[in-house]
Amino acid sequence: MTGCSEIAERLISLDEAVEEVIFDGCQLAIGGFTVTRNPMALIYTIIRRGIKDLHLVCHSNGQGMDILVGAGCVKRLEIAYGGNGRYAPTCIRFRRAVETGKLEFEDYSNYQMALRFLAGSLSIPFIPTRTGLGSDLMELEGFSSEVRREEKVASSKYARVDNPFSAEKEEVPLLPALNPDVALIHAQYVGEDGTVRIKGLTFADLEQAKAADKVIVTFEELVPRSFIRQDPDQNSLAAFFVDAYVKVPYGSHPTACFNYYDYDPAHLNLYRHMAEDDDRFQEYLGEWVYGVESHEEYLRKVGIDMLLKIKASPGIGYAPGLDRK
Amino acid sequence: MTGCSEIAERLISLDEAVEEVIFDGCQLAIGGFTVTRNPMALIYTIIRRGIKDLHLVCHSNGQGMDILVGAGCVKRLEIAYGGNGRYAPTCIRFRRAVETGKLEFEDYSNYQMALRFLAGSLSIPFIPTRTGLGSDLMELEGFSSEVRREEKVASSKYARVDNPFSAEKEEVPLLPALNPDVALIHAQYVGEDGTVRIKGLTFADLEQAKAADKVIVTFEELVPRSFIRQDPDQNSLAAFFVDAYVKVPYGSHPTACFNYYDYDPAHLNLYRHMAEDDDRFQEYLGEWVYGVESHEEYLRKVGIDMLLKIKASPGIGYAPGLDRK
Amino acid sequence: MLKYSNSEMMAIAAGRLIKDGDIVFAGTGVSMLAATVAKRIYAPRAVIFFETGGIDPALDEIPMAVADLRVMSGTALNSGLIEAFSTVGHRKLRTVAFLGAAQVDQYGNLNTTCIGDYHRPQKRFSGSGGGNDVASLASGGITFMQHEKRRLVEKLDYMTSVGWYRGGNSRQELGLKRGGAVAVVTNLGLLHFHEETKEIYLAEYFPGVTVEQVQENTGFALDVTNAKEAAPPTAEELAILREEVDPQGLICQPPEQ
Amino acid sequence: MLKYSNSEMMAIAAGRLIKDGDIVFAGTGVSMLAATVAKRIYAPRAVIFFETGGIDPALDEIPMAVADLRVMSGTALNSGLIEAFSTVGHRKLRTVAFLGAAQVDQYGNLNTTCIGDYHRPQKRFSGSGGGNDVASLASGGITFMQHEKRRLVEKLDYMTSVGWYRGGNSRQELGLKRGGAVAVVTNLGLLHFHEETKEIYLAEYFPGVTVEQVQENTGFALDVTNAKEAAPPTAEELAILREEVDPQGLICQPPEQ
Repeated sequence: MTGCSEIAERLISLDEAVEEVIFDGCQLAIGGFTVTRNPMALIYTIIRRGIKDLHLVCHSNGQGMDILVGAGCVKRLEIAYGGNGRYAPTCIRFRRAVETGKLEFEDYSNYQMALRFLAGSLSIPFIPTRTGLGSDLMELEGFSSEVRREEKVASSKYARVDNPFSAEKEEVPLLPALNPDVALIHAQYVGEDGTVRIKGLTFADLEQAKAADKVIVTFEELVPRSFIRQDPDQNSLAAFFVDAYVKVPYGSHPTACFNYYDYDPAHLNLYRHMAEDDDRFQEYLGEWVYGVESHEEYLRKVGIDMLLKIKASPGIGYAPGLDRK
Repeated sequence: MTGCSEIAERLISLDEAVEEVIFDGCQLAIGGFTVTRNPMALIYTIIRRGIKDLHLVCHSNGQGMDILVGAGCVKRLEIAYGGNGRYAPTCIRFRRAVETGKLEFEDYSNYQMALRFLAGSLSIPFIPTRTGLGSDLMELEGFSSEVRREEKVASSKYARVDNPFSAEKEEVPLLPALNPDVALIHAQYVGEDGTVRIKGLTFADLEQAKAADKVIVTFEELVPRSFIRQDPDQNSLAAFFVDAYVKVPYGSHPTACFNYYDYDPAHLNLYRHMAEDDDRFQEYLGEWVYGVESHEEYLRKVGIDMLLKIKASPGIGYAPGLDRK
Repeated sequence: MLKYSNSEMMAIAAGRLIKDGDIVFAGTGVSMLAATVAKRIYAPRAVIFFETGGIDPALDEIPMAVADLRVMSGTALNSGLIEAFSTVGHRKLRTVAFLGAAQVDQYGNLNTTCIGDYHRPQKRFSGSGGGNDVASLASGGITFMQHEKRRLVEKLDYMTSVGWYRGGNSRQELGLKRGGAVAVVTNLGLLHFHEETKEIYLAEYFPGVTVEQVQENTGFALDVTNAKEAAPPTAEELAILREEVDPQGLICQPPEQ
Repeated sequence: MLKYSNSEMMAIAAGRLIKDGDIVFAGTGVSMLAATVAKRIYAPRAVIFFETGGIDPALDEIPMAVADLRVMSGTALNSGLIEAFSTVGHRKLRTVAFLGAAQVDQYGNLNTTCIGDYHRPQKRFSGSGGGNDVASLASGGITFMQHEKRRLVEKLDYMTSVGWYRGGNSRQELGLKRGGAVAVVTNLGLLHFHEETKEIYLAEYFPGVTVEQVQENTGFALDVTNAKEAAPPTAEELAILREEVDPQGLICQPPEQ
């Protein structure tokens, strides 16, 4: 209104955002999908600040989920897919944590997790599904009955109800809604009025944000009101859903951000190599998370050469010809 | 691919589209909302071709619903709101038909009808709601038990189920999904590849289209592949959901189409005046529907003066300063 | 003394009920004016939005319907009905809904469906639209209507939208977790609801209106014990309403000179 | 004779199964190549899309994950997960899903979750992802895997995604209204399912592979009575695969000279 940002008081730092919004034991949803638009800068801050006992609720989360699990921040995990595509068909620290019994975990499918966030965003307690029938997703529960009694954990993995609108008997599975304490989203644009615009695929980010009690949005660029309001059909999330904003260029590195930068293949390969061994993984955390004081220092470590290599080409949205082996 | 439209064989005329897709007694959903983006050209064609016994499923439909009801094409109606805003707080032919017992009708709320289309689009048989509780929407059924046994009519208006995920007893209303035989949508843009782009508010159009067995899309402008694919985040509906396309500039007159034209206040006022009397209404139909051989002839009757008056201003999307009394 | 019309008084009286930061779910007509006046005077951080999905439109011109192109122009965001209604019910937002009605009862329940038998009514209205939804889901509802005996009634012909249901805790017991009727704004005054019983009472009568006049035009015995005269519109309120909010005079005609 | 690698043969054998107009739900790796080869040779009107919501991307470069920016570039439409999965299950569309798996059984059911006990597995994999969903909802599923005794097994350690369940009509009886396993493409050949019993059988073995070799590498008795040798890749197929689909050789390395 005055030329200043209308969201000045909600525009805070990474540390402030984590301090104010995230707490030990909270249920957390993170946006993005495998190697794209993970809110990495926030995730590094969570690790650095020693947040623990997180209850992570994911559909297909890769890099962000894996490093949180590896750093020991996660007690409980609901997930459909833990992988980084060709860079780690199964996320390595996630695999290790499950195999060594260090994690309470529950498996759903991707659509089911997305529907659970949708139900949460609509403030309805459950939603029917047509998937899962006959599979071990519906036969086996990962959580114990003790865990099932805890706050924010659904009382059962699924329920079944007879379709009351069908003449023949037809059993329909129901999924419990998810309403996380916090959702973390990384976006390309935030307007001075607080409106959020995500470009490219949105995955389940919008459902996660609307399902959550609190939302932190990190973003690449703060844009004028005139820019964000020129075509409001493109906008993703109204300002009243967002509790804290943090400007973090390259905030999802080493994962990708459409129109801004590609994933960093060298870093994803480095991560896989380091994650394969417990000691090496601690080294990785020491070097890239604990040993780094700010996001700016992190970017200096990544280096301008790599940032130029992964720079997205306008009109294409990714970095063509990037060496991705 | 060759420069020609990839959807050439699905690009047909209004008459062909109605002939091929719509049948007597079919369940029909129409896009738009009150005075905006009603698929009027298709609706006039339906009336002209004498389609009857329609089962219309609407959320808040105004002009398109009212003229279909007035012309006697509708046997059965499920609806949340029958009005044209300030131009007819209650749609007049709709009111008359209900008051004289000429219509089988059932009332829902707007959100409920939108959720029913959403459930249909997700191929789930029902969806919970948090609205309607305690009201006569849930106490009174408009449809008789005979109607309830007919095809495409839900076996009951609502159902109730105990929330299986709640420790305390909590009854949750369920809404039956809608899967209309046909949905009619008017859009601003169709690409040569068949991709549909709606600008401005989309109401429940996308849910209606995805819930339906068949979809007819009328549109203002056929645009090159390069245009529609430049920013695919903005697109609304993939070509594989659409069965027939008809190019109809001003295809939603006298209702509005964002970025193209405003509603026609003079025509809406004329309609209200004519609709108030049975004989006058037949005169209106005679002059504006039956007596008109093509959409081009209809536009000539509207006249270039009015089309220029209602022309939307770029960047604003409507016609500023239009006399709307 | 300033001259003003009835509908101007109504818009301003309702506007004064909006708190800064409220998310205001507006209809068309006077309720739109109330929301816009409120945002420009008392509640600059209020966000106006419409059941059709347009959030915070520029509103350089008054919309004539909730689907008017003017509700999707200059907005922060355009979406669909599902997104709009799920926003009204979002637990983290304080949402206030403006409603119109043909009838209201002493618990703030509304009828926008019909007069007479539902199946074969004497008079049919538009139906619920989003009325039932926002009355069910919003943090509070404010209703506009003409003050007439046949409109403020003991028993509704059809209960389209639930206010305080049967009073007391009955709304919560239905499963409606929050919200309820905040006020009814008529052409004669402002009605509120008792905190415990949820029964309606006259809070303010507009300047020039008498308490007796209000009673005569109400279809049930109305508690008027705490009624006081409302403050008339200020020069600022009227200027903003006439010059900025509805310069074309589409909704409120200023009084004849 | 043309030289080609195992993964090239797999991509081409799978591509040949796609019909023109199919909506192909692709994963990454060889399945992406199969879909792209199919679209460029046999099925020009096939539409490739991804569970992440990218419809008909340009695919000038091979995506390394289903969320790779390359699946959202040059598309007809970008949406979200809900839209993508509801499309897979849409009754008016013929959708074919490509799947990967650690284990498959003789009814085409898949395991992508774990080896050993679910709660404390010897080896944990990525989990269902969208696998269970597309196996449940698509018109048909085609699975890729290495042909090994420990992978083609009598009993899955965990049934992540349902193919023909227990054979016969058992899939339909579960409430899965359409779909089922169409084929399993391995590095040794192509397996189909008997129309009535839904049991797996060897339809084609790749050139250079013997039926005995297939049997030895299968963890259950395999019906090979109708097996015949597959047609090797043509020069056109190989050229398109190598020059247009994966010119960087990210997925298929051509055979060493």
